[in-house]
Amino acid sequence: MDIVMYVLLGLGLLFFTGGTLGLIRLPDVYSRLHMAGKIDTMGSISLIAALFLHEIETFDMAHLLVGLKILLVLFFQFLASPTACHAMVNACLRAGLAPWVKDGQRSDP
Amino acid sequence: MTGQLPILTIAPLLFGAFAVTAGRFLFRRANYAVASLALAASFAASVLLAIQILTHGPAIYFVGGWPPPVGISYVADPLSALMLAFVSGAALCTFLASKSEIETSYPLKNSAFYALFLLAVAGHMGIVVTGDAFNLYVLIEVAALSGYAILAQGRERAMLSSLNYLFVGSLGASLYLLGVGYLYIMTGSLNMADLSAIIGRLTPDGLSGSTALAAAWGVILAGLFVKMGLFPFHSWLPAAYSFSAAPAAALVAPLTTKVMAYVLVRMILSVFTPDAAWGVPAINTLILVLATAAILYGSFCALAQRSLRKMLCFILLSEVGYMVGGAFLGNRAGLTGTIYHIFADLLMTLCLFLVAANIERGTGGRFSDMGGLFRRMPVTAAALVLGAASMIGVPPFCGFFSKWYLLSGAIAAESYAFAGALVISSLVNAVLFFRIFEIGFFGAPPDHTGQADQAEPAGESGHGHPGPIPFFRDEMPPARLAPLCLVAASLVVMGLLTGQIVRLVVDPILPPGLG
Amino acid sequence: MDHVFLYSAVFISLLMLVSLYRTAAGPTTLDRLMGANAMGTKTTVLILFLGTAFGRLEMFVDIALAYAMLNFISVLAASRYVLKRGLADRP
Amino acid sequence: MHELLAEFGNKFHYYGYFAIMMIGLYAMIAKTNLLKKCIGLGIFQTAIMLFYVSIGAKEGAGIPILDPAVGTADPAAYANPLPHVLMLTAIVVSVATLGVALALVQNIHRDHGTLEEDEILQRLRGK
Amino acid sequence: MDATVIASAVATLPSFGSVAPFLAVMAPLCAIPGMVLAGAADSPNRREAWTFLAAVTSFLLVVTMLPAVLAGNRVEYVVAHVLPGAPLAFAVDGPGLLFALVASFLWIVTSIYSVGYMRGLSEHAQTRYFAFFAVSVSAALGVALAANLFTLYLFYEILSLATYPLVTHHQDAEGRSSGRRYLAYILGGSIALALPAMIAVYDLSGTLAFTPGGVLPPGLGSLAVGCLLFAFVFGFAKAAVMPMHAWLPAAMVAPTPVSALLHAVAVVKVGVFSVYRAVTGILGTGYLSSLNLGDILVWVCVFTMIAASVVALTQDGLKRRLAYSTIGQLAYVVLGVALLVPRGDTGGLLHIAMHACGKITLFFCAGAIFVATGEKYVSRMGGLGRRMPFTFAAFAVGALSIIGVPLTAGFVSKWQILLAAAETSRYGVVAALCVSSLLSAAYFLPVVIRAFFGQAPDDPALVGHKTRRDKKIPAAGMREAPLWCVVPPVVTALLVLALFWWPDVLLRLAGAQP
Amino acid sequence: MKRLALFTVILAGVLFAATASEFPRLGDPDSAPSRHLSPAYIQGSLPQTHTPNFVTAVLGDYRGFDTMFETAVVFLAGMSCFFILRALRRRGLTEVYYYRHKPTGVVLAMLAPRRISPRTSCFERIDADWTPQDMVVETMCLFMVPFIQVFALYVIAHGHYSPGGGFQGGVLLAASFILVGLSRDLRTVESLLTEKTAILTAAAGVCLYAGTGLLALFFGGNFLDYGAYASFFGAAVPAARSMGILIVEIGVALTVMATLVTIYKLVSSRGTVEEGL
Amino acid sequence: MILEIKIAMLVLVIVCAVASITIKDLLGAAVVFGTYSFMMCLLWVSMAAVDVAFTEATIGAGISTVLMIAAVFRTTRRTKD
Repeated sequence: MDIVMYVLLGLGLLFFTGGTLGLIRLPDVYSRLHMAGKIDTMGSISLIAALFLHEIETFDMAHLLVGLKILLVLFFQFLASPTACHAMVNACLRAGLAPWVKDGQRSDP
Repeated sequence: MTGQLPILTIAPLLFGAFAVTAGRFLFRRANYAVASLALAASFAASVLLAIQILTHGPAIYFVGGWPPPVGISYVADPLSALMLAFVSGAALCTFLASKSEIETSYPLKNSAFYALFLLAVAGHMGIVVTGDAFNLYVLIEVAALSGYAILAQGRERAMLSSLNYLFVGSLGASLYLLGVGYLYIMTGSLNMADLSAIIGRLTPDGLSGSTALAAAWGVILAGLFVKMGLFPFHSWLPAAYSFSAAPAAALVAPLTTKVMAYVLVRMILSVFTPDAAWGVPAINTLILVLATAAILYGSFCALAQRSLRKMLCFILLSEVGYMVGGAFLGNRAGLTGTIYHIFADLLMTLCLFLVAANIERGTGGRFSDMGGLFRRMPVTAAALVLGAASMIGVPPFCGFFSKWYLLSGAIAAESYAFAGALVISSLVNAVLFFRIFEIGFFGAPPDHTGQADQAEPAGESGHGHPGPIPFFRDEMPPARLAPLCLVAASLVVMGLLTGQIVRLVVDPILPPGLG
Repeated sequence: MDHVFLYSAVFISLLMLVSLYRTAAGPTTLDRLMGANAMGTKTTVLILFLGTAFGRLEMFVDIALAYAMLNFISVLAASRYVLKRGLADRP
Repeated sequence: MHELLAEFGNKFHYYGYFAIMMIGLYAMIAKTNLLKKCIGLGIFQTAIMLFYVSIGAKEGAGIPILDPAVGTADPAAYANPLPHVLMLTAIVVSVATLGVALALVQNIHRDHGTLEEDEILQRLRGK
Repeated sequence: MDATVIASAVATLPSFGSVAPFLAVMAPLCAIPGMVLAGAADSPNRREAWTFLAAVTSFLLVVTMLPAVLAGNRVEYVVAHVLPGAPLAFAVDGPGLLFALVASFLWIVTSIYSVGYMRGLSEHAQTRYFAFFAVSVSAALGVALAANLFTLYLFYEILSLATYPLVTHHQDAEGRSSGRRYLAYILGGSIALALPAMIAVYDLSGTLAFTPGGVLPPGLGSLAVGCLLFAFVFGFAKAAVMPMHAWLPAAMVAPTPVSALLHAVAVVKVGVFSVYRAVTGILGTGYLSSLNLGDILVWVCVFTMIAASVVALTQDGLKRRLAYSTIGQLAYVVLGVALLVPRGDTGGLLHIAMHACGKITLFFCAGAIFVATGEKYVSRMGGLGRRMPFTFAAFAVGALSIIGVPLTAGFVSKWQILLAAAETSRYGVVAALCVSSLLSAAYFLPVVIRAFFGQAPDDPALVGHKTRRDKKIPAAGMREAPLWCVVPPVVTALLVLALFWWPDVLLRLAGAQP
Repeated sequence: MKRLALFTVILAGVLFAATASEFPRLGDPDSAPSRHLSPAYIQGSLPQTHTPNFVTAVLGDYRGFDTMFETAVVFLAGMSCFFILRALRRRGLTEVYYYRHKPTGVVLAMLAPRRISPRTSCFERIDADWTPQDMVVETMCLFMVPFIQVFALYVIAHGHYSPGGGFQGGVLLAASFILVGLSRDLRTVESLLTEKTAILTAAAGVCLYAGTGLLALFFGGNFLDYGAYASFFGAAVPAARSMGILIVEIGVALTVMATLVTIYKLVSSRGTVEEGL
Repeated sequence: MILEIKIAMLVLVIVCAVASITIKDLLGAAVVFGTYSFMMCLLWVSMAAVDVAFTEATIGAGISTVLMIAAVFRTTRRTKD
């Protein structure tokens, strides 16, 4: 159990780091959104899952309830974060932001 | 039920406000009646409370049944009881006097205005009577927030002025909050009486012993000065009060600065003791300089104005200087003068702002429109004369006595600059008002030419007087004049009752050893 | 055990500092929005982790839950803005 | 020097709050855009709230909710709840103020077509 | 309020006798609603009935206090305890009663005259005129009967404000500028000088009650007391001591009864009376003489006296000439007070009464002339005396009194002042008084002489001169003003003569040693 | 100007910083605030009010008066926004309403007085700057709304035992409505919570609070003294206080929800409550 | 350990504050102001003020930012400073 938790924790932190780096380094909105939307969501979900595992280690009613709530957090995070990303991409596209293309070439859509 | 009077002064206003709000959808026609009923009930309770306090001594009301340091308390001493009566009375008068004005100024939004008005009054009354430093902040915000809203309707610039007022007012309130935070961090208490005791223990020999407490005092002062518009922080005041619609200005202008000055006095008396509050000579001197500057600045700016309400706003600035300066003269007479002036100035500004509202309605607020005022609106003009005489400081009007105490305090404190500023401001007030009287007495109304031919033959007198404008031509209906006359008469009554007020109200709350 | 979460929390807050760069400097509004969203996501996690540090996780879960539910409202609002008004500075 | 550093370490948060407060104040004084002023006001108020809440902090104390596991209420074990209450109120007040300010800002924009204070004043003077 | 307080309050309730001063002051005020209502109902007779009623009541109330005061008592009444040590209170002593008698009696006469004058000229806003006239008289009575400086100041200020609509009665440009000057001097002086001085006194001594010998604590420097003296003398600008005199000629634009009231009864006398009260009751003669402050004041007065008389010589307008004469004569009163001896006080106070009777006669005459002929200038009054013999006879009596010729009342008071000056060995002052009398003879007698013995101006342009009333000066025959305008000056002229023979009561009131 | 402002601000900052020297360090357990008043609250909360959450106890009971005025401030803000912003009269502009024919997607523009009945099913009213709602976003948001509301109710009711209470619950409720507004349009919100209902609810919320306080007078207590209700509830005084706190929290929640929704509606539509963000 | 988080948060808060008043785009400023309130919430959590943090979380995330954006939507996002 602990090992799973540590793995999840490490994975989450890794995802977060990657997401943040991607957020900083990637060249345009779409690619950054890619990182922020997917990797960050993944990272947070892993971390919350790790916390869930930690919480239900001592298995009783109270902790189970809290664990349930943590799962709810995870669930809503899982719903909300991609939705937000989707909304952003949608807005971007409709606003007419052209995707970045290497070397400045523009491929016709 | 008499034990519950302190809360009954405010409860009608709260419930009235909610009832009026709901009444927008349920009983629209009765709304005005409901609102005035609430104000009247509150006024009645305040008067009863004042009588009770003056006969039986101060009372402390535990809100929620919790004793003071733990819970919030209401302190009804002679000063706050009388102030309550004044505030609610002033609000009632304004409200009764400006019924038609409200209905035309805020079409379709009457009930919202009533609700805001009632809550503003409730806020001001709460400020007066509360005994808890933080509760005071909340009430300041209640009072101010409704003020921002009702001052926003008016001429083109009203919105911007009101927004500026909002910024400055929130800044002032936040500074006050910060000062209370300083006090809290040093003492751990929020109740005023408790604070006073702890501060006395922490710094037995004056505030200069503790940087943090002195800073607390400084920050609270800064916040209050911003809220009341003392000289360097004044820029919001004339704009906010002169562009708004008349009823809002008539409510907010007399109350806010006075209530803030009251808070200042309260702070000096009940939170810091006078000895401690005056214990930092540098602060005293600085504030006296500011007050003097405020008086002079307000007076001379008022000279430059061309409309009545704007002029009154600048006079208000100099009156703020009176009150602040008097509180920091560091002697009994000065503080007495400040306290008395709070009451007197409340009545005077109320009277004059009501007059201004009437004149704006009847002839137009600019000086050039006021020709023949004494014939066109004799009652209003008479009230103007009374208010002006009081502002100038003619006995037996109440303005004279506050000036008396302030001057004697200034002379006793050997603060001759302040005394000089007081005298100069009186003279400037005389000039200001007699300028209006001259226009009203000698000038012809702008539309006089149309009236000339149908008037009685002018040859009767042969002198150059402006000719026969019909008496009462532009006078307001009696419903608007009655409260005004009441207020104007109260200027004299209060002047004659000065001895009683000082003996029954001011003396008991000043510490006995105060020199 | 709890220390692990605390160290992770510190690490995450450092990451937030980094992603603040995108929020503060991002060339377009959407970049800022993205940064804000990323920080909001991390905030949810941080609240939970801090809860473990206080040893009263059950009290912090509610906050995190509220956060998870509401975090995207502002993103949604801003993207609605962009949808209706476009990215450029068009009145 | 060391003492100074220690002093700074003990009080760093106060300096931080004052810095935030001054940032807000600067925005309120120097910015001409009305919405920026609103933001500045919000920042200013938040700094004061931070100041208050930090008063309530207590080393080794938990959140101000009674732990049923402990049962008895030991004042040293819980943070001071009073500043939290006060700041709850203050937050509400600041939101209320923000709402009113935004309403005013909108009306000003409707009347004048701009949010820059200096431009509005210029327009008003021009009339 | 516990029972004992109420009981003691009941015990100290004033008897009627002591309420009299309060009632005397209130009587004119009480009549105002009646006047206004009658005026609104367009019934001038009823309005003037109210005026007479108030005047007579007021006078009778003042007279009722006479026996008590002559017996050496003070009639006291406290209206309100406004300030500690300075209640709103009345206390009647000899000088106060003297002034009150003069004011209330002359109000009756002036009322009669006003009716004639205002109706004769069909002035506008007569209701306003009578109402403010009543307020002014009430205020003057208040000043006379005040028990302390605060009460005095109160009525002084009320008087300042109440006379403004009277001065500017015509509501024209001239009135506007005169009113402005009037208020600037009077209000400015009282607020900027008298009020601070009063507060300083209050601060020093804790009381403002008029006390023989003054209330100031001992040990003040001459600079401090000098400043106070200066502030009072110039602050009470109604006393018109130069250089605070300029309002007086300006205020001549008012209708003549107002000028009469202003110059003879209420305003200027209130000024000098206030100075008297301040010097004797507040600062204290002993204090002043020990610091030699009287001298300065004496010389200021002497200068005012001479200078005003000289200026009066150059004035052609009759009312303006009278105004400068007033300035000079007021200086007599202040001079008498400034001599700082009891006889000086007596002389000064007597001069208030005597000059009032004389000067009011002169003003009544000036008004009568104006009503009858529309003439205002001395140079065009030649021969008028033959057409208006009663008027000019009265004028002559008044003029003689002002000059101080024996057999007229003015002599009595001037004599006292002269004696006082001689008593204090100020022979320069004696000489100045004589010079001043000569000067007043020089500016008054030509008027009388020209009126009786001069030729009517034969310049056709002058004869046909169109006055503002569009009346031509009638060529010949006796054309007096209406009876209402002629009786009052004759009455006051007779009074002037009578007071020479029977000045006892006034002398006693003014504190003369028998 | 900016230089001056910067200078002033820095000066003020330095002055403020100089005043911090006497303050206790962060988290000092011996500081005055920690010793003076807070023990009373911490120790008294459970026995006196049956509320483990000290903050709720202080907020609802010990300093309930503050909270009442805080609620009043919220209400006031709503009324102020209404008063300032609400456009009750058409300002002479010809208003155009757009209707979309659902089956074909054709958009009709109609001048103000004329309108298509909202009951017609094949037309829907759309905003002037209409952009079709994104299906994903709309579905997800509407899916979350009931959860948020249930959670909000939980927060209100559970405020005695965990963080939360009327204010937070009210805000959550308001946020759920705003979410509806963002994912659909403002008219949907208006139909769910009309202006009239909102204002009445806000007033009712504060009335509930203040009325609870005032009613205590008739039970012989002071204003806001819920202990006076002990006989009414048939419970001990602390339990009555706990009940009282719950009641006022509900009042707060009602007011906050209604007011914030109103403000949002007004601000996002510039007072017309027709077309929002 | 929490101290470090506090310091980090304080720095974040200050940076956010500076950013939100310097960004020359009101929409961006509103968004950054929202971030500011997230950070504030964290700071409060780290100071054990859970109720305040809860309020700030709901207000900052749910209401005030949306209100700000709505206001910008109804006015303009252009600004000179």
